[in-house]
This record gives sequence, C-alpha cells and structure tokens, in this order.
Amino acid sequence: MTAIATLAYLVAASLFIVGLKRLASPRTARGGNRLASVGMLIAVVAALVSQEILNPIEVAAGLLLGSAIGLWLARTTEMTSMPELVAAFNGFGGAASALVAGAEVLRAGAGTFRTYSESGETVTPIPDLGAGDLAVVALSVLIGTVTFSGSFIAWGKLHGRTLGAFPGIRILSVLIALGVIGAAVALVWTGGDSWRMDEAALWLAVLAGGALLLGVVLVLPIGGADMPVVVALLNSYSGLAAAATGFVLGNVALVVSGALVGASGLILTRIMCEAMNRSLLNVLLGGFGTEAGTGGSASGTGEERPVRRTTPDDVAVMMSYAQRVVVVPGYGLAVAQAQHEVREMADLLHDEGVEVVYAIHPVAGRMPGHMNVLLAEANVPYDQLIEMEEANPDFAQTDVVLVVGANDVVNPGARDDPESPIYGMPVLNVDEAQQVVVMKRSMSTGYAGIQNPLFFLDNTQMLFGDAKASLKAIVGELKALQPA
Amino acid sequence: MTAIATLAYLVAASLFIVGLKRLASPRTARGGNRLASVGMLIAVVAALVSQEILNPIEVAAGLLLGSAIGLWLARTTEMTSMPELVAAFNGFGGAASALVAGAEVLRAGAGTFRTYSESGETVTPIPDLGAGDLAVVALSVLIGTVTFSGSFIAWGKLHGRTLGAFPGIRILSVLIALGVIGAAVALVWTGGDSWRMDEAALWLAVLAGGALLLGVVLVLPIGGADMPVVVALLNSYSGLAAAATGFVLGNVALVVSGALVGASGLILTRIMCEAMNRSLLNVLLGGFGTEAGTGGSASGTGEERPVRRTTPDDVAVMMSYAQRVVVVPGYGLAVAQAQHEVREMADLLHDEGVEVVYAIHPVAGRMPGHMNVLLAEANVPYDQLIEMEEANPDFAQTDVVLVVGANDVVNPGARDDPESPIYGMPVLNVDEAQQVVVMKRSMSTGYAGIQNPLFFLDNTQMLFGDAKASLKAIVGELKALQPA
Amino acid sequence: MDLSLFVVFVLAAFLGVELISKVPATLHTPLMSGSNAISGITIVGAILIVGATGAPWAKWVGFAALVLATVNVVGGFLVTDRMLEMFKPREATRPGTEAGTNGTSS
Amino acid sequence: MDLSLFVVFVLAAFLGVELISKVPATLHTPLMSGSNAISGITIVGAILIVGATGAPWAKWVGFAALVLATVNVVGGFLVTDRMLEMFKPREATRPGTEAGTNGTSS
Ligand SMILES: NC(=O)c1ccc[n+]([C@@H]2O[C@H](COP(=O)([O-])OP(=O)(O)OC[C@H]3O[C@@H](n4cnc5c(N)ncnc54)[C@H](OP(=O)(O)O)[C@@H]3O)[C@@H](O)[C@H]2O)c1
Ligand SMILES: NC(=O)c1ccc[n+]([C@@H]2O[C@H](COP(=O)([O-])OP(=O)(O)OC[C@H]3O[C@@H](n4cnc5c(N)ncnc54)[C@H](OP(=O)(O)O)[C@@H]3O)[C@@H](O)[C@H]2O)c1
Repeated sequence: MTAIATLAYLVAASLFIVGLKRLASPRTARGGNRLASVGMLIAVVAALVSQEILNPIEVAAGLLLGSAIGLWLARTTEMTSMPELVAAFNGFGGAASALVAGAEVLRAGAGTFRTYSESGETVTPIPDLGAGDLAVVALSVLIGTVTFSGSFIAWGKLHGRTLGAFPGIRILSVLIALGVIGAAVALVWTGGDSWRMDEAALWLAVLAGGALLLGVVLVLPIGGADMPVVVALLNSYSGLAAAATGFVLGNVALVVSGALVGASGLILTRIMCEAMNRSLLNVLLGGFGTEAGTGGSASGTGEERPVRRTTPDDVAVMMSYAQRVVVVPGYGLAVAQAQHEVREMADLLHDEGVEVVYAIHPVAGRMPGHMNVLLAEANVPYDQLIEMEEANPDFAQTDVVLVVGANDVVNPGARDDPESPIYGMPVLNVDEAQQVVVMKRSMSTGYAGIQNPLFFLDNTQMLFGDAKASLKAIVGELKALQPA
Repeated sequence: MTAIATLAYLVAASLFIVGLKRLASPRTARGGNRLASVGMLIAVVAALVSQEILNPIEVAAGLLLGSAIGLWLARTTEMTSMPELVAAFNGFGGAASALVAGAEVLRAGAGTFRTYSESGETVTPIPDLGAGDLAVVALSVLIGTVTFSGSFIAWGKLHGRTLGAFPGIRILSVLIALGVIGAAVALVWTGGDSWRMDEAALWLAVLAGGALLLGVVLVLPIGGADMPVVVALLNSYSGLAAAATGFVLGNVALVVSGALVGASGLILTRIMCEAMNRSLLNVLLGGFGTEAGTGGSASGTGEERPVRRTTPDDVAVMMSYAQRVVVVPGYGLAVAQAQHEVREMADLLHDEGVEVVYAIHPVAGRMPGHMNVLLAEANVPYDQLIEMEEANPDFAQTDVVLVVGANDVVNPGARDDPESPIYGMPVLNVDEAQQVVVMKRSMSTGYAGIQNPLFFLDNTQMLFGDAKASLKAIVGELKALQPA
Repeated sequence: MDLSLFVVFVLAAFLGVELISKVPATLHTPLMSGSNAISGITIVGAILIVGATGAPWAKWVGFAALVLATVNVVGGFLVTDRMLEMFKPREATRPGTEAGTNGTSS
Repeated sequence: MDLSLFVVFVLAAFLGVELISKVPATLHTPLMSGSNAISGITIVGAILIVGATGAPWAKWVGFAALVLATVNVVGGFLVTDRMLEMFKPREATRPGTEAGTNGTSS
C-alpha cells in the first residue's frame, strides 16, 4: 500500500519535472503546466487512498472550499494583477506547509499515532518526537510562516499600498530574529526521552508568532519595485518549506517537489538580480527601494531643463512614414493598461507596411516577463517580442522608438555615466535610433528615482499624458490618415 | 558511521554531477573530469573507512594492481586507439559490476553477514536472500556480463580484427537469450524461505556463462563502423549494471552514478544514431555493417567511370592561391595517422594568408568527436573546427575543399539520390565549392559500401595514395613555393 | 529523519537548477506561477494529517492547511494556464491576416 | 530492496539526460570516456565485498572485481584528462604566433 503510494508520488514528481522542462519553450509551456497539474492530481489521489480516511467530510470540505476559492481567484483576477495573485498564492502555500508541520506535532502529542504498513494498521501511543524531528518542524514552521507574512506584505506593496519602513526597523528585525531562534531552540529542547507536548505547543506558537512578525519586518523596507525579486525568493522559500514538511512526514513527493521549486526559485531570483546588475543582498537590504525612490521623485518632478514636446498627431504621422518602429513597453504600460491600444496601433502601422517589433527589457514592468504576458494578452504574437540582446544592435537602423511608460530601462546614463546609481545595469539603447518618442504623464522619475538624460536629447520628443489616452489619440489619427 | 559514509557518497555523486556538467564546454571540460575524479576518490575513501577492513592486504593489492594497469594503459595507448581503449575500460566496468553482484550472493551464502550500525558490529547468520534481491542480482550479472563480452568484441572490431557473423547467428542469439532468461528465473526461484546457496551459485554460473555468449553473438553481426554506437550503448549498460549492483548492496553512490551514466549513454547513443539518420534498431540488427560493406567494396574497387587525377604539387599550388580552404577529415585520416601533417600544411597556408578551417561531420571517423580529438592532439585550436551546420552554408564561398580520407560523409547522393542506401543522412556539401580534392588510396568505398558520385564531378580531382604520404608531399611543395 | 530522503532532496535541487536555467525571460511570470503551484504539493501532507487524525486540534490546523494548499494548487495551475493560453505563435494570433503580411516578423 | 533508492535512481536518470543533452559533438569522445570512468563507481561495491568478507570464494571474486573496477576508474579518468589536455583555445595553442594572424579564426 505505502509502496504503491510512493510509486504514485514518484510518477507525480516525474510529471512535475517534465512539466517544468516544457515550461522552457512557449510552444510547449501550456502542455507542461497541464502535465504538472495531472501530476498533482495523481499525488492527491495517492494521498487519499494510501490510508483510511477517518474524517472524510473534513477532507472533502477542505478540498472543495479551497478549489472554489482558487477557481474564483484565478478566473476573476485581471491580467495586470497577476503579480499580486502569484504573491498571494505563494503566501498560502507557505502557510499551509507551516500548518502541516505544526499539526504533525499536535497529532503526535494527541496520544495516538497511526501507521500503515504491509502488515496492516498499527495504532501506537505517542512516539516521542526526537530532537532531530523537532528541528525540522521548527525549520518548516519558520520558513513557511515567513513566506506567508512576507508574501502578504509583497502583495500589499504590489497592490499599490504605501507600506513603508519605520525608523529602527533593522534593529527590530534583528531582535525578532533572535527571539525566533530562541523559540526554535526551546522547541527542539522539549524533544528527547520524555517529550513534553504542552511545552512544545507553547514554543511552537511563540515561534510562529515571531516568524509572522519577521516576515513583515524583513519585507517592509524593500522597495516596491523590488517586490518581484522578493516574490521569486519567497517562492523558493515556499518550496523549501514544503521540502522541510516532507522531511517531517517522511514523504517523498513533498521533498522532491519542494527541492525542485526551491532551486528554481533561487535561480530565477539570481537571473532577476543579474538583469538589474544588483546583488541579492542589495535588494534585500532595501538598497534604493523606498528612500532613494521617494527622495528621487521629489527632486525629479521639477522640469529643470527644456524638453521637446510633441502631439499624438505628429507622432502618428511620423510613424506612418517610418520603415521600422520599435515599441519599448515599461511599467507605465501596465499602470495604464494600454496593451490593447498598443497592439491596435501596431496593427494599423503594420497594414501600412511599417515593420513593428517590441523590445522587451528583462526587468521592465512589475515582474520578469510581465510585459510579455501583458502583450500576449492583447494577442501580440510572441515572435514580435525581441529580447534586449537581440534588440540593441538594431536600434541604429530604427526610425522611430516609441517608449510607452518605460523609464529606467531606457536610461542611457546606466551605460555612459559612472555617477548614475544604476550605472552598469544593461539597458535598451533607444537613444541610438533616429527619433525617440517617450510617453509618460509627467517628468517624474521611475523606480530608481533618478532623472533620465534620454528625455533631454535632441532626438527625443515627449508625449505627456496617460499612455492609454495618448495611444487612443494616435490610433484615431492613424485611422484618419488611412487612404481607404 | 554509515550516515557519514552516505553523506560522503552524496558529496561524491554531487561532484560527478557538476563534473559531467562541466564536460559540456571545452573550456571547463578538463576541470570537470578532475572534479569527477576527486568525487571518486572521496567515494573510495568513504568505502574504506565506513567498515572494518578484514582483508587489508587483498584490498590494497587490488587497488594497487588495478591502478598500475590503468595507469599503464592510459599512458601508453596512442590517441588513434582511444576508441578501443574506451571499449576495453567499459568492458572492465561491466565485468566488475557483475562480479560484485555475484560475490554478494556468495558472501550471503557463506554463513556470516556483517552489518555495522550505530550500535556497533553485528555478525548474523545467513540472511536468506529474498527473491526480489536475487532478481536484482540476476539483472546486474546479466547486464554486466553482456557489457563485458560485448565490449571486447567491439574492441576487437575497432582493433581491425575481422570478426564476422556466421549463418544462423540470429537463431543462436534467440536460443541463448531464452536460456539466460531461464537461468535467471531459476536463480530467483532459489530465493525465499529456505534459501539454497549451492543451487543459487550453480544458476548464477549458468547465467553468467550464457550472458557471456549473448554479448558475443549480439555484437558480432553489427558492422565494424557501427562500433562507436555499440560502445556508447554498452557504456549506458555498464552504468545500469552499476546501478543494479547498487540496489543489491543498498548503496546510494552506485545507484546515483549508475543512473547518471545509464541515462547519459542512452542520450549519446540517440544523438549518434540521429547523426547517421538511422534507428538504433537498424544499427543493432546490423543493417549494413558487414554484408553491404563487403559486397559494396567488392563492386566498388573497379574504376568504371573516368575520374580526374591530380598530383601533390598541383594541389599545393592551387591551395596557395586560394582565399579559403576547408579541410574535411574522415576515417582515412585516422588510419593514416596524418593529423600532424594536416596541421603543418594548414600552418604553412595560414602563413601565406590563406584562411584554413576544418569542417567536422558528426560521424566522421571511428567515434563521435574522434576527429576533434585527433586534430586537437596535433594542436589545432578548437575554434578552427567547424561543425556541419555551420560549415554547410559557406562551401559555396570556398575555393578549395581538401577531403582527407573521408568518403560517406561527403557523399552528395545522401542528399540528392533517393535510391542511395544512405539517402537522408546529413552530409557536408563539399560539391558546392569551386574545387574539391579527394585524398584516398584507391577507388574503394567507405563504410557504407557505396560508390560516391562526388568523385566523378567536374570540379573534383582525386589524389590517390596514403593520406600521410600525400600530405607530406604537399607540405614539401608548399615549403619550396615559399618566397623566403 | 531519513538520510535517503536527503539524497533525494539534493538530486531534485540539482535537477531544478538544470531545468530552470534554460527558461527564457519571456516565460518567467508563468514559470513563477507554475512552480508556485507545484509547491502546493504540501496539499498531500494536509490530506494525510486531516484524514488520519482523531485529535481535534491537529485536525483543524490541518484543515486550514488543506484549504490554503488547495487554493494554491487549483488557483496556481489555472492562472498559469490562463497566462499561457495567451502565448500563441504568429499564425494562431492573426487568423484573418493575409499571407503576405507575415514578412513583418523578424 | 529499498524504494527510496528507486526514487534516487529515477531522479539521477533525469539529471543525466539534462546534463548530457547540452554537450557539443566536439566533446563526445571525452564525454564517453569520462562517464565510463564514473561507471567504475562499482569499485565501492568491490571494496565493501573484499574488505568485509571472510568467505574465500566471495573474497576472490570480489578481488577480481576490485582490480577490474580500479583499472576502469584510474585508466578512465587519466585517459580523459589526456584527451582534454589537447583541447586548447586558439591563444594557448600557438604561443609563437603574431597577434595579426588571429584573423583566420572564423
Ligand atoms: N520587472 C522586474 O522584474 C523588476 C523587478 C524589480 C525591480 N524592477 C525595476 O523596475 C524598473 C522598471 O523599469 P521601467 O522602465 O519599466 O519602469 P520605471 O522606470 O519604473 O518607469 C515607469 C514610468 O512609467 C510612467 N508611467 C506611470 N504610469 C503611467 C501611465 N498611466 N501612462 C504613462 N506613463 C506612466 C512613469 O512616469 P510618469 O509618472 O511621469 O507617468 C514612470 O517614469 C527598473 O528600475 C527595474 O529595476 C523591475
Ligand atoms: N564517427 C562515428 O561515430 C561513426 C559511428 C558509426 C558509423 N560511422 C560511419 O562511418 C563512416 C564515416 O565516414 P567517413 O567519411 O569518415 O569514412 P568512410 O566513409 O568510411 O571512408 C573512409 C575513406 O578513407 C579512405 N582511407 C582509408 N585509409 C586511408 C589512408 N591511409 N589514406 C588515405 N585514405 C584512406 C578509404 O578509401 P581508400 O580505401 O580508397 O583509401 C575510405 O574511402 C560513415 O558511413 C558513418 O556512418 C561513423
């Protein structure tokens, strides 16, 4: 019975592996996700039949309730809010792992312990949880709970809530961390020959409470635009929490899947940090999230130097005479939700024989690949989306670059000005094109809080206003220009 | 104690993984191989200290003797004989796995069984080997022994011995396979409640003897030039044999490493079959190894159609006036051991300002990558070696192609002539170049046993003779031509 | 704690690194959400706890875990599918387009 | 037979596939010989048998296995190293060459 369950878990894990592998290519990604979900179904069925279910109603209710909530959230959330949703789901996963590990302690303390082996069911009295087991429980509760509260702070920040750090938060974090470690040690201490269940439960509660606070104070000081990195890292944590819970339960499915997710989250975090040319430590210590960001936008809102302004009509005419137009989307496109208008504009230009492609910076938008998802939602075929390395050599042969709500990712200072705070971050070299049109609402800065020398170049024109409204105006003019 | 040993095995396995990963790039490959060897050292030390050594002299003698033989073979074997050496080492590995599995049965039957746990040494009387254990032993002995005898037939064929199939060999193979399966079933049958050691040893011997014959009759009918595929496949088998032995001993190092090698060998086999556009089954059934090969060369030795001949002096002059020369090495280069002469010629041309590159077909030579190793031995930098996909588009812009002992891999019939037995196999399109010079000893065919239409084209000239001699003559003429 | 589980953990971590280092930036958001759904595997642990426990405390803590893990799993896979549904190659996205306009793709 | 060993086996096989599908054709021969050396891991099994057995038959069969496995391991790693030693980038192979001639590389 358990042997069959283990084999089923192995099949599930293999499907996760193949699924993740297929996620590496746009053509196979959807099938890969489905394979992984079949694997999950197999694991759930194996868990359901591998033991006698004493509480069928609770199990069914839990599954139904969770499915309903999950279905509802997945169906109704808008594409632009995907980052928040992923953060929230991630928090749920972390909390679930922590709760399972905690429940295992409570169960062990409740007097009976059922094991099912080939020789049938055995009900044994409390097996003293050893110190080793309790250490793993502590790890699982700690990581899972930090994931939970951290994810929800990230969720709030992504949602646009202004949750900032307060003075002394660093010292507070250190104090809480020390307290959490103390509680973990105390919990492990209760293990051994005469296991004291009530004490263990007490320390478990202290540990969980501390970890809850810890997640909050760790994520609070990190800048809002760094939340994607935080979510990727917390995703890795939720995997590790699942793996730790797997060690507690001795369950191979949890260990394999948790390790897979833990490793993949870490790699993803590293890729994202590299794309911003920052170290993970710099991100986590809130390098220039809040302080610099606020300070910068204050100093940046004044228009000190003259810029050239333009109108939607001029931009429409200019583009319709161009041979090649490159659209550079940024975070502002997501804010304005203007992906459909961009696509409509590109189609009109395309019909007039203008070559239109999209140059996507790896950290444009709110999450890695966020721009791709947005544009895909507006039915832009993915072979029109060009990655940074491919796009950069061709800007010199480009007539018009249309920057839609991007700022830092097109800052030439990152390339040329060693004084710039983002010096060294690879950027899209849009300044090499004939003409650059920048669409944004004001002269205020982007995430890094620094002014952008691009705006003051001779070949740059600014089109102020909400990106959606501006694009609508351009589309209207393009239609009016059309011969038919 | 055992826990520490297991951790050491895990470290060793991780070093194998990282080592294999580094083998993927020429820059890191050497370090990768060294990492893997460090991993092996760790595993050996862990095995030595994880238990009390009852027979220190035998262990030391075995290690010393094996190291001496290995060192001697590795040092003295010529680069051109690498394929044979790899085949031989592979056979040793397979035999070792089979012997270990067999010895485990003998040990279990000998009356004592020592286990070392945290509570010290325990000597238990014969633990009856269960049917499941014996099945794994049978698998290990079968795969390991087939690997052993198969590798040595492959070794012989690579060494140039004419070992051919005989009539009725297929029926014989089937009979032996049935006998082997019978012996395996009988061996498993001895397991169970009252294990009969002497019977088990008997069936083990029958199984091993049958497997020995099986390896011979399976590899005999396969064509000599298909031996690289066979060696790759047997390499995979030796990994599987090690993994099976790992299951017998419950040893994690053997299971991980065996599975790694088993999977990598299979992938390599597939890559090689794809490069020849044949299925693995076709290779294993001896599709056109011996029969077609012999028949073809007989029919091909007569020069039915006229060809243009040339002399080393003419070739030297032609190349020294060329802009771009592409050298296409093949199996004949290895036979003639002419790699140093090729390199000398290329250097001379290079000094006269001629661009020289080498186009390497994936299955040129005796093993995949064999040409690369040969040319690397002659100090040709690896960035001058161009793979087929890159080389093909540039032949039209090439003045002179020098085909050195290659035949099938430059056969245009594989591309144009649906009647050709090798139709569909990707080839180097040397016929698109201005001039093609083919160096070989006669008009006889290559491995596939078919005549090559390339030799009769207007832009092709034949330079008959041993490749080494011809190249020496060309080098001499090039030196004479030099101004200084 | 089982040592062979630890071996399994290490191997799976190596595998995770190998699998992910190949994913292009385009797919990072669906990847994050898909792997997040996989980390909902803790649903298995929740079922084992809720199903086999008589102890009321453990049962209700497990129940909360079960609901949360199920939300993570069901929501995660569905939302990933929704995102990936939108990734279509050129031909599929513009069915009405004439063949000649394909020249724009680079 | 241990089931978690089987899990280990499956994961390692997946890993082997991932690792090898990236190796370029240039390195196939050293790869074959290097992975062959790794399959000599059975040397560990041979040591465990020879070292811990009093039974003469088992010991001598194990001894033969030990010698063969050691040949495989030592010879395999050395010969792979010998092959790889020869793979050098352009600069390293022609130390005497003038900088200008580098233009030949494509
Ligand atoms: N993608 C990731 O994974 C990730 C992760 C961590 C950090 N980051 C950081 O986020 C930044 C992303 O760069 P980015 O260039 O995409 O964005 P950005 O530098 O933050 O600039 C966005 C611009 O959009 C404009 N905008 C906002 N709402 C708009 C609307 N409705 N219509 C028109 N314009 C609007 C803003 O200017 P106005 O206010 O004047 O309109 C702002 O300058 C980088 O600094 C990156 O390091 C990204
Ligand atoms: N590399 C692999 O991994 C692999 C694996 C399996 C099968 N194969 C098969 O092996 C073949 C390899 O193709 P290939 O073009 O390299 O070789 P080939 O087609 O076998 O031809 C080799 C040619 O070299 C000539 N030759 C032999 N000794 C020579 C010497 N001393 N000097 C000058 N020439 C000499 C021979 O002609 P003369 O006798 O007239 O001199 C012969 O025609 C393919 O059919 C491939 O499918 C390769």
